[in-house]
Amino acid sequence: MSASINRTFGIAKAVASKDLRVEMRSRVMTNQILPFAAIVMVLFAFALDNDGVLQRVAPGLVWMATLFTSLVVVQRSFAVEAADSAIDALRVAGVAPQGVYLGKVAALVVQLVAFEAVLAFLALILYRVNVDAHGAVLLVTTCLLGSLGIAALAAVYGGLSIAGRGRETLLPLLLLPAVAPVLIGATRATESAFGSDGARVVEGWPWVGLLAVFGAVFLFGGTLGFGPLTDE
Amino acid sequence: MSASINRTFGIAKAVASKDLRVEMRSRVMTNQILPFAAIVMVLFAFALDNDGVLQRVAPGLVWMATLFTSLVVVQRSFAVEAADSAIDALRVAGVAPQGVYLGKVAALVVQLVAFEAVLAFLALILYRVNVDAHGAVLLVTTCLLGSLGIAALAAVYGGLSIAGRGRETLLPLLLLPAVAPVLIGATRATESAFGSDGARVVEGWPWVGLLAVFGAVFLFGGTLGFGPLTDE
Amino acid sequence: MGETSVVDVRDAVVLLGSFPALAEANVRINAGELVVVHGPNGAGKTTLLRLCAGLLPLSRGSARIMGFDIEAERSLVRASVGFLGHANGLYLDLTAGENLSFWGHVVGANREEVTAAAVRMGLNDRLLATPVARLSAGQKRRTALAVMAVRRASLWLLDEPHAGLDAAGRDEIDALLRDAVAAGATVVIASHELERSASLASRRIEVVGGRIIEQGER
Amino acid sequence: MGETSVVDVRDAVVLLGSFPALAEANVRINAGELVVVHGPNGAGKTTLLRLCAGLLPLSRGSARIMGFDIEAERSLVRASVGFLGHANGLYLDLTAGENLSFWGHVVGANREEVTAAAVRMGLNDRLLATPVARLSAGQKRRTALAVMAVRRASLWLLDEPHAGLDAAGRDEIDALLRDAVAAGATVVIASHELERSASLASRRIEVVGGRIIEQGER
Amino acid sequence: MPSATASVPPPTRTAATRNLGLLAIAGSVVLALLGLIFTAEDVDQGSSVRIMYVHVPTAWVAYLAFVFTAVCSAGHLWGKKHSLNLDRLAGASAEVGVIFMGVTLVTGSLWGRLSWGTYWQWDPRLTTTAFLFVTYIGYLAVRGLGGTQRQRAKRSAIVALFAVLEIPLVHFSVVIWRSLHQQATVLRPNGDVTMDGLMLFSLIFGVAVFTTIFAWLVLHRNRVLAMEDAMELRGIDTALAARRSEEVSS
Ligand code: HEM
Ligand SMILES: Nc1ncnc2c1ncn2[C@@H]1O[C@H](COP(=O)(O)OP(=O)(O)OP(=O)(O)O)[C@@H](O)[C@H]1O
Ligand SMILES: Nc1ncnc2c1ncn2[C@@H]1O[C@H](COP(=O)(O)OP(=O)(O)OP(=O)(O)O)[C@@H](O)[C@H]1O
Ligand SMILES: [Mg+2]
Ligand SMILES: [Mg+2]
Repeated sequence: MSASINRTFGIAKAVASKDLRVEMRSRVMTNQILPFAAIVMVLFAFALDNDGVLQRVAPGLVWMATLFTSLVVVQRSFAVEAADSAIDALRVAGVAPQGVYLGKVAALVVQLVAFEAVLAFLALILYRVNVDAHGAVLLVTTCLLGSLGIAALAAVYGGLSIAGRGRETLLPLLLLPAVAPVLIGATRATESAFGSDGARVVEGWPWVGLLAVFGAVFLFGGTLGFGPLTDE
Repeated sequence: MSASINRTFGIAKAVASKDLRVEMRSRVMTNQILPFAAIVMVLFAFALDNDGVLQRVAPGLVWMATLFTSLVVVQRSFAVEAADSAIDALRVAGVAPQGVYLGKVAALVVQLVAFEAVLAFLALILYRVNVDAHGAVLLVTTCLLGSLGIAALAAVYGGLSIAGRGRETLLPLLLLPAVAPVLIGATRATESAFGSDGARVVEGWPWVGLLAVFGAVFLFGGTLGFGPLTDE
Repeated sequence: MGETSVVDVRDAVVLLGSFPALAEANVRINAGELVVVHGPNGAGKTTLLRLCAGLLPLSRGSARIMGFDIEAERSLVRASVGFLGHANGLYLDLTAGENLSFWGHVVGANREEVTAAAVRMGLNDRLLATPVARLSAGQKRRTALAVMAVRRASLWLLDEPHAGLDAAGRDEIDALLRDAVAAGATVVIASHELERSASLASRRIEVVGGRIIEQGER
Repeated sequence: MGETSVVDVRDAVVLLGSFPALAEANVRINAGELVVVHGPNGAGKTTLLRLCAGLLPLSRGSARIMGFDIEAERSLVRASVGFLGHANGLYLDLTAGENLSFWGHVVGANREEVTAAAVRMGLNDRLLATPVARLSAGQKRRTALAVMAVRRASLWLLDEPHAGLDAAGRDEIDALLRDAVAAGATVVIASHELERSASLASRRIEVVGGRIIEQGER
Repeated sequence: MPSATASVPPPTRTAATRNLGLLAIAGSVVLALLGLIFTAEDVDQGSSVRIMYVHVPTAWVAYLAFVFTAVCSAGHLWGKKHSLNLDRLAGASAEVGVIFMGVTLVTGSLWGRLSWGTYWQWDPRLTTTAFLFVTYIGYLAVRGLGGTQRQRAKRSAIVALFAVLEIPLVHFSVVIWRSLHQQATVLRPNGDVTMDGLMLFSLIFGVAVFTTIFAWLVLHRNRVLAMEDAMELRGIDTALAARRSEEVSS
């Protein structure tokens, strides 16, 4: 049992590092998604300056952008598997699907957290948000758990979407409603961290608890469900 | 001369209808982009209700979403060419690049306008925007010209960005700053049509003029520049 | 006979969309055979191989691979076969070397085995350090075959393994497949190269219109 | 001789990244020839064909195709050649029939010609109505070759045209190419199939390491 | 046709370039004296107005650089010889322009901190300036795409012609959109100038000095680019030799 668990984690590690390496080569995140998100934030700043709205919208914007990014990244991450039918090779290799799933989630979380870090930083500068030390701790926890929740769900649906041609189109339809609670929780926690609308930092922690629950549930469900969902 | 122009338009027609047919098959727009945009609008409605902000943000939101969509659609439209190296066949066929360019632009405009129609309709319902008959005329003109400006530029840089692997990353970098004026113009015109912030409809028409100028300049430049940019 | 059947497909119907790409096909292959599947384009060769790899659902009939039922014990089937389709199954952004060592990690092969497979398929250091997307068609196929060699499956299913390879490469593949059989594996290839496969294979299976019309003698 | 040279490549160097895929290659092909290019994997066959199609920039040396300079008159070169690479150049979401009629529109061929090309390559109505993504490997290649037939180019450049085709399909291609030559076209194919191409081609060019080491007699 | 040797322009160690450099240095010193000591404080803005002598000239010279890039690009595209030297000049000029535009952004932010109390406002002039800056970073990225030198030249020339269209937008942004930023005070459509004599002189002197610096930098940068291109061509020989030895050894 423990040997097989070790093996699963070994595969997860191989998959995650492969995914991250592909991303580093293609630089879609750094050269494509990030600049886009940055410009969206700039344009928002341009459109909504001079009236406190900006600080209020910032947390929602950051998480909406993260959600969108997770969609793009997970789609790419499975498109890479599908491009030259590498996924067939993986399926046939007798590789534990749990390993593949956990690897995909890990790579996704790393990318999303990096993305959020940049976005939060931009929000701090562009929208003149102030975060104190406690807020920063809350912010980091929120980013980690929120990304985990989104990634855990996105990877399941991503796997589903490559199981057949044309299914990628299902991804957002399926993903968006399911991920909405995570989005709301993360936004509220971030609002507290940013102090938007006079929210206080302590008010954020219950939301973080909710995020942790969602993250755990999605990750557990995903680990169980990924194999059956994708093995056709 | 006129024969060659006819031929160019013939090719443009073939390319545009091919692109639209591919889109109808893959349904990326209807099943993937539209739902996402719709959910963003709904979430905004939740986040910013109760304080006139919504009507003010609506036009900007519609155009931001359009810009984003144009990026995705144009990237897909050239990815389809690249997938099985169809682009090589097109290059070698001695096909007038102007024809390919105009075809791509036409297909893009059709998709963007359809997208905007849905979004504008959503804005009317969700954000309780009122548009009178004059406003509607302004809105339609704005959508057509704004989409033309965005599409004309997106197709040029889209062509550049497929010329080699990894170049996709250039598209947003080049496109976004260049298209920002179109975005601003279209947003202002839409604000007038929506009557956001007490803007009157007549105030919108100068912006439409600006959009027309941009559209014409980009289309002209694109028709000239697309061939040399992509012919390597 | 029943016990030694590595592939035992009976009256198999496989629907792709609504098209029966296999229409009541019957195939039996014993351990240690090197079998070639022939047939016109669209006959169902690829479909047969993918079915045996556990990559397609069976609409009717039955199929047992290595003794495992293909529907009920799909993951056991998959764990024991190696499959190379028309596509190479490589990550195009990674170098050939990175692809190989990824598979080495996944299947638990050590570094020497990976290097040996690369050398065997004629991949030198320059090629190993080149992203797969930039390799020539034959170099990609060589990389994919090196991955197969790393896999050490007990049932090898290869769809036109010779495609794109130069004369030397074809001989190398043949040697690789013969070695695999010598080491106890069973090999099934689909191919359009009648002469080459006649000299390589121990038996020929002919597919036409989704059915097996000839199985040779076992 | 100079006037009738359809392909005249001199000391051509083509860099892919920083790798000289062609390293001072010299090739001359006359009108009406049917030439086959041989060579090991990675030798530069594909690169040579792509260069002649005007798809790659020349770093050094010169190349004239149909009398046009490949750098200065690229669009004239491209308009007169037809190119089929390792990939098929098809739109995967469209059906085979839609692909063919798209190309018919683009090159200005009429409906009969398109139908004739499809029939010639053995594409029946069911296949013509199937999205290319769902066709078998050989059926895709047949569609691509039908597109080539619609193109009626004066210089045909084909990279392993036989790849994936069944025996009947190979014969059909050979007949197609012979007919093209009979109609006045020049045909250059890259191939690893020594025997088949020996019987088909009028001359053989051998590429090794980015240089032409043998050109046969003209 | 593409020749094996790039034409390397004459060395920069000529009397002319050296004098140009000296002129740039001397001019800078005089400008510093003018800006920091001789000109008066502004009625409203106090000493912070002195930033203007850097802020405005760098902005204008950046425009100049981008227009020069466009002119060279047009020359490359429509010239008979498709001169690569013009392409390198375009590249050099864009690089220097990006640096100057960066200086405008930084000095503007500092000035903004002093006069508006904040480094950045989402104001049309500021935003369009930032976009112009990004656009030319994009242009430089296009130059770095790889391929042959001719491909680079053609691609980037076309992008340069698109990019230059943004300059009028930046300039007229204060008119088109209501802006916080200073309205045109010198280059006004109606030709009036409303500025104290010495201030105006210093400003124009600043423009002259920064133009000299620009010319000097472009000359040097152009030469470096030409040498890089020549190195690249020489690299082909090395690559050819490497491929030959590989084929022999295997
Ligand atoms: C980051 C902030 C800023 C940026 C990016 C910026 C950018 C520019 C640019 C691009 C120009 C050239 C405009 C043209 O002639 O087309 C310019 C001119 C000028 N700027 Fe700024 N600026 C900034 C902040 C400021 C501030 C804070 C002030 C003073 C309060 C200021 C005062 C001026 C003046 C006086 C001119 C000359 C205007 C004319 O005669 O046309 N700028 N600035
Ligand atoms: N969704 C679908 N709808 C209709 N027909 C389909 C569909 N999917 C596959 N097919 C058909 O099923 C058959 C699949 O054949 P398969 O790929 O097994 O052929 P093959 O023997 O490998 O041929 P080749 O030699 O060309 O590789 C083809 O005739 C193909 O056209
Ligand atoms: N960017 C690159 N960096 C390094 N090497 C490259 C790059 N792009 C291509 N190559 C090499 O250039 C050569 C291209 O060869 P080409 O595709 O012309 O071969 P080929 O003769 O068609 O081979 P095959 O028979 O396998 O199709 C290969 O050796 C490939 O590895
Ligand atoms: Mg097949
Ligand atoms: Mg090749």
